[in-house]
Amino acid sequence: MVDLSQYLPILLFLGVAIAISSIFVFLPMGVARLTGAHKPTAAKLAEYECGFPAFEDSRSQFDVRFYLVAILFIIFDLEAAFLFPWAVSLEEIGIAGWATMMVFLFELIIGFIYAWKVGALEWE
Amino acid sequence: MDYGQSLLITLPEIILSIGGLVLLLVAAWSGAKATRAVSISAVALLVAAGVATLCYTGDAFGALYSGDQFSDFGHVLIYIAAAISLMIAPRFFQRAGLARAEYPILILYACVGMGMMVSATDFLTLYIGLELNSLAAYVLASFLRTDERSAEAGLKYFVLGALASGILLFGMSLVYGFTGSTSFVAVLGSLGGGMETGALFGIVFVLAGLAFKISAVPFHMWTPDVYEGAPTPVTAFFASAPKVAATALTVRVAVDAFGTQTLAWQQIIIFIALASIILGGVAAIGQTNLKRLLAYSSINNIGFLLIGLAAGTQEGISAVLVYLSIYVAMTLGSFACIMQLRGPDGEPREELSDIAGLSQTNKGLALAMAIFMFSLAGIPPLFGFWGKVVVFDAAIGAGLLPLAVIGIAASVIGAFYYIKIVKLMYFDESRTVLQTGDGKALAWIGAIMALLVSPLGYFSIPLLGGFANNAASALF
Amino acid sequence: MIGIEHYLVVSSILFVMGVLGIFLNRKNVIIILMAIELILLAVNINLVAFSSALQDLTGQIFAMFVLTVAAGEAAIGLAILVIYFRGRGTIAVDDVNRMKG
Amino acid sequence: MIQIIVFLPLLAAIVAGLANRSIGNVPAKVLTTGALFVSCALSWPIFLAFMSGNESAYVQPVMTWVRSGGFDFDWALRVDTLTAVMLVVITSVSALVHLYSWGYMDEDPDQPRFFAYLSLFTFAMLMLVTADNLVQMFFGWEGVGLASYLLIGFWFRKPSASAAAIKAFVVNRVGDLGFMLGIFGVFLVFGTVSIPEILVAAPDQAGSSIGFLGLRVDTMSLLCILLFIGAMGKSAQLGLHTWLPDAMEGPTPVSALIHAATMVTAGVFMVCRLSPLFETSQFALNFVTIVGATTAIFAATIGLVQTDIKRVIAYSTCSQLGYMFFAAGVGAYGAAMFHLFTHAFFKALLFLGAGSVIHAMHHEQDMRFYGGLRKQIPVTFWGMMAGTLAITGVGIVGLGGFAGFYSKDAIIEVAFAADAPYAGYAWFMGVSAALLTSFYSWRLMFLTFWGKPRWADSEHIQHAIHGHHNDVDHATHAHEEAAADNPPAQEDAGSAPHAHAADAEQLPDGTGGYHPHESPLSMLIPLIVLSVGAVFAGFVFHNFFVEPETAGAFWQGSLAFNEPLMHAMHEVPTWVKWSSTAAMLLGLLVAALMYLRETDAPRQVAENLSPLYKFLLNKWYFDELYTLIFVRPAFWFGRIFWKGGDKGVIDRFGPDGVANVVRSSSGLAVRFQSGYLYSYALVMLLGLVGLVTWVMVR
Repeated sequence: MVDLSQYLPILLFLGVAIAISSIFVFLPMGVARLTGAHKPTAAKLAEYECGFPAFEDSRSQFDVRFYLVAILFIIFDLEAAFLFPWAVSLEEIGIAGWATMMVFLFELIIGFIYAWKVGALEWE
Repeated sequence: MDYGQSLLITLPEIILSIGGLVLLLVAAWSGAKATRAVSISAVALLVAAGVATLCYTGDAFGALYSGDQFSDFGHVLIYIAAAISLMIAPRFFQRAGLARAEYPILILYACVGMGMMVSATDFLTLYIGLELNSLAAYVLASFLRTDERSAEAGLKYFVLGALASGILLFGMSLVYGFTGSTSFVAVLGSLGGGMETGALFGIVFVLAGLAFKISAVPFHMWTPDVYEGAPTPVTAFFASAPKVAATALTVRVAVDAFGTQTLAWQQIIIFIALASIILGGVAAIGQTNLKRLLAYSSINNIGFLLIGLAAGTQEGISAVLVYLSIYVAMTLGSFACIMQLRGPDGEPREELSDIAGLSQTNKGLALAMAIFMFSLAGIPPLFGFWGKVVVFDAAIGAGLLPLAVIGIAASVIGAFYYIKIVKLMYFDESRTVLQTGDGKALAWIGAIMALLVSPLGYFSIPLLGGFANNAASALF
Repeated sequence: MIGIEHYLVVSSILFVMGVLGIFLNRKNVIIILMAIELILLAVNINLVAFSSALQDLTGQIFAMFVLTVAAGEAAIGLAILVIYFRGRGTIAVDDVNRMKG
Repeated sequence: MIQIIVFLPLLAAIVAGLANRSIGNVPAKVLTTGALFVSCALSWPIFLAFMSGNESAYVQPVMTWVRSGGFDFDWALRVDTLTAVMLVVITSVSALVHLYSWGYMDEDPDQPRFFAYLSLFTFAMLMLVTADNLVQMFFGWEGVGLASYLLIGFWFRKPSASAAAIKAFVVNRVGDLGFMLGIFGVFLVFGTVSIPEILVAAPDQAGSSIGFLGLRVDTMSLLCILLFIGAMGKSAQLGLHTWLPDAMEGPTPVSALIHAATMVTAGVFMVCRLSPLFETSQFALNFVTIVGATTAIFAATIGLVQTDIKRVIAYSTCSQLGYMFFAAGVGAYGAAMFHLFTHAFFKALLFLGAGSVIHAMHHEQDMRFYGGLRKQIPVTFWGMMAGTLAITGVGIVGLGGFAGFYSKDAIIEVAFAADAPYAGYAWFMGVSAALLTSFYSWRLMFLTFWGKPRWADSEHIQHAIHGHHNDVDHATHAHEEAAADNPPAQEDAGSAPHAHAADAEQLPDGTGGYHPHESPLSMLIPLIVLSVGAVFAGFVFHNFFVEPETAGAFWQGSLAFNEPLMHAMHEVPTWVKWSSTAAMLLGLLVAALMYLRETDAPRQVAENLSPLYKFLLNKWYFDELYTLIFVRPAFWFGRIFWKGGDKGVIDRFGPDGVANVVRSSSGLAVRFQSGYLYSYALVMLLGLVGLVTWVMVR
């Protein structure tokens, strides 16, 4: 198939690159370990946050209701993406295209009604 | 373009969609009270859609959708399987306290998707159908909201399913890019004049994505977990209707879109067929959960199905359809049997040890179960044997003798655990107090399916074989 | 001149990143959802690029559908995640292994 | 008509066998016995027609069997004189045995099965004798072997009966292998298995040779000897005789039908049927002569010391079969068939008589516990007497005598007259065996019917006395006990104290209060009918079978009838004619002396000639020899193959190996299914990458 030999220089280059980069990474670590002092304390290990001690876990949880709203938003928002090309090309697709979009919107409305009726839109 | 004609040809999907929307509103207003009525209406809609399928044939919306005999066969089989999944469900959800009207509606939407899958003659339709089915399926898997396992099943199914459809889509985009079209006919023509590497990549990616849907090795990993975690009626549904749709879709894509590059996919199909047969058989041996075991069993059976596809001939496709029909009956029957197992407090029991000594407590159930197991194992007097016969016959006819030989040898591994179940039921002492029988519907469905796969099933060969042949001839 | 192959490379990189995001990430299921979006994004780039190269609108229409489906998928994924979180109190990927074997 | 004769027993066997207990004992018995009597009634006219010369040989096709290139033959029933003779022998004896079994098996719980087996046997035997080709003959051959196996093991709960059945089957396999190879060889040489075609073609092949592994042997000798090995197995000739005495574990009617009158004579029949073939090989004939003559004397010597009444008769059968074979060997096939014919009657009679005695003595088979039964069971006594007179060949030269007088003496004379190489040996052995035959036959009579009752010590009699009234099922019970007691007593006879007393045959007198009862009418009628046969068969039929002037016409070429030889038989010196009579008288005298007058003599003889006595008692150590040469090495080999070959290699790499691989790979697959999303995704991706790689590098 492909003549792999022409890739040989690249392979060599890759090898050299890996070797050199490893040296840059591991050499300082080794030097530091051999020369520096290694005395960890609780204060040293604590994460740094704007000069204050951390108040809480950085990944705080959102209320699940945000997610519910987000879900509904994604759906009804993105369907609108269809409206742009439709609106632009309405001249060409004619009555059939118009009717199709109306059906589509009607379906969305039914979905919306369902969500409303089931209570998905209520915050409490 | 004749819209009226197109709309008539897509009538089954339209019926189900509109019916589904109406039922959704009904469900929104009357809540759980209407569950029963909604279920019955859903079954009625499926029947209507089935009739509508058979009424009109032809291509719709350009070459996006085809209502040929192949799709008719798929539609009817899917609707039957879905209807049965609806019928076996109510008692289960009632006991779980989650009898909701959304279950039949989701099944209907899944059916819309599956109908589009079997009729798709364009990658666009294919994708929409597949996703419509998948999205409904993700929700169905996690339908038992209070059950952690159900939620986990839904999550796993969703993540892996999304990954698979990503792979599929990527493949489709490559195929589109390198052939210049998403239509099966155009792709077939373009590939006939030679193939670029990109298109080959595309084919592999598409097949991998579809292999996930039919849970063939190595894209099967989700199957055991989802089957175990999903509510049992949903598992029964997963194991039947979507299998039919995905298999039919794979067949159509392989033949209609990639038919001029058979060599490109035949070996892949052979590999995943054998891998599925062997892994499905081997891994099932270590299982203790009945649903999980049936998941591996379905993987195993998919392997046999793919042997028919690997043959690539009309006989092979016909064999696939025959096998599918028998498989659907066997698998729905098995689940109908499993759903009848209940503990003293009415909670579902699905461990292997629970069926020990079943023949002493419920002779009929044990007999039906034994029939399904022997049939799944392909032991001769039962109808399951016929499916394997036609598949292997087609493979040999296509010159794939080694494949058939290995497949037959590997089927022995599978026979082991099927027979183990029978042994448990008939020769072991019962260890758990078991309540069996759960409503007439389950018993009736179990009995009817048992009758279908019993040796009596052989009487249906002329009919079933004829339909399958017609359907397969539509692809060639 | 930026040709079709450049788009392909970009989309391939995005695709691989998405796939890697699914199985290298062991912390949070939300990240998996993002990775899936990344994959679909890669596909969309592909489709649009091909559409442009082929002078054929199908690809762009396909991309619209993918976009829509991706939205639906994300919504359902989030919904399932919510259910899962309510049951288990965690969405760490490492904890999603009640069922195995 | 011939179809009815052959297939009626099969029909009866199928109905009785399949219906088994659901139709009850009596219908099964009526059906099978009726079928046999019909067959019998139809057989005699055929035989008589052949006697009168009104009938000539014909073949009745039944249906196509094999059409495969040159391998081409049908199911067909051949009827000629030879077949007709066998037909009447088989159907008559079988019918009588069926009838006899009504009484003998009366208390058995499994009667339909028994009668079905008997009828099945009869069918197979009829198939054998009516065969028109060797394959059909082989079918019958195996059929009788199967029926024999089933009937020997009829009381399968007795371990000894099962063992005997297996032994009979296995030993017969050896012979059958020879027969099969013979058939293969015949097909190879002649290109056909049709008997008439073979016999026509045989003379052309005389003297040709056939090569095998660089060895060149005479074709006809090889074929004949292979076929004769089959005959040896079925007819219990020296070397393959060991199964016959053990076969006495079966019910006595079975012994009478199969192991005396019919099946064991199949070998003789086969040699006679193929006599033109055998005539082409002097070597094979010599072999037949030597084996026959040696068996005659060998079996007779063992018969001298047996104490089990049935075994005495069994060895007697063996010996008489030897006579038939050496008669065939020297070329007197007619004489062989004649002896077969008469022997069937008197030997069946003796067996049925013995069965009647056993019945009377409550299943005691040991003659040492008999004595003085003459008055108790007179009909049986007179029947046995007729049989003994027939077998010992009582008669006066020139005037006439009992059946054996005609047939056996004809054989002895023809052996003298023949100029075959080993005829002299055969003659000498024949006369000697006649002496021994006379001795053991009369010994049997004297021990059983004369002297004082010695019943008291028999465990069977004890059992009968104590348990007679409350033990309803005592017959079957007794069978099982017989199994437990008798064979060990037999084998340990030299050493155990019980047997020492037996050596002397001097047990304390006493009836033990037991009253033997005469058998029921169903058992006596066959005895009477057979007695008539034993007395008159020789006198009536000898003209047809052996007389040089008439027999040739009778046989119609169905066997190689040697008319000059038969003439020569009449020309033998007078002393020769008297020699066998003298031998008979001498045997009678010695037996009378030892068992009627000097009842202590047998013990003294046994003590004085202890090594010889033990040698005979242990049947020339044949069983031991076989155990040493064949059985042990076979077991040893078997064990090697079982442990090393089967378990070590086949099981280990086959079923067990596969099972282990499957189990461990199942564990692996299950562990792979870790439950983690990312590993699932990884597997999918690896699969995808693998597939892509595969299609790229392909």
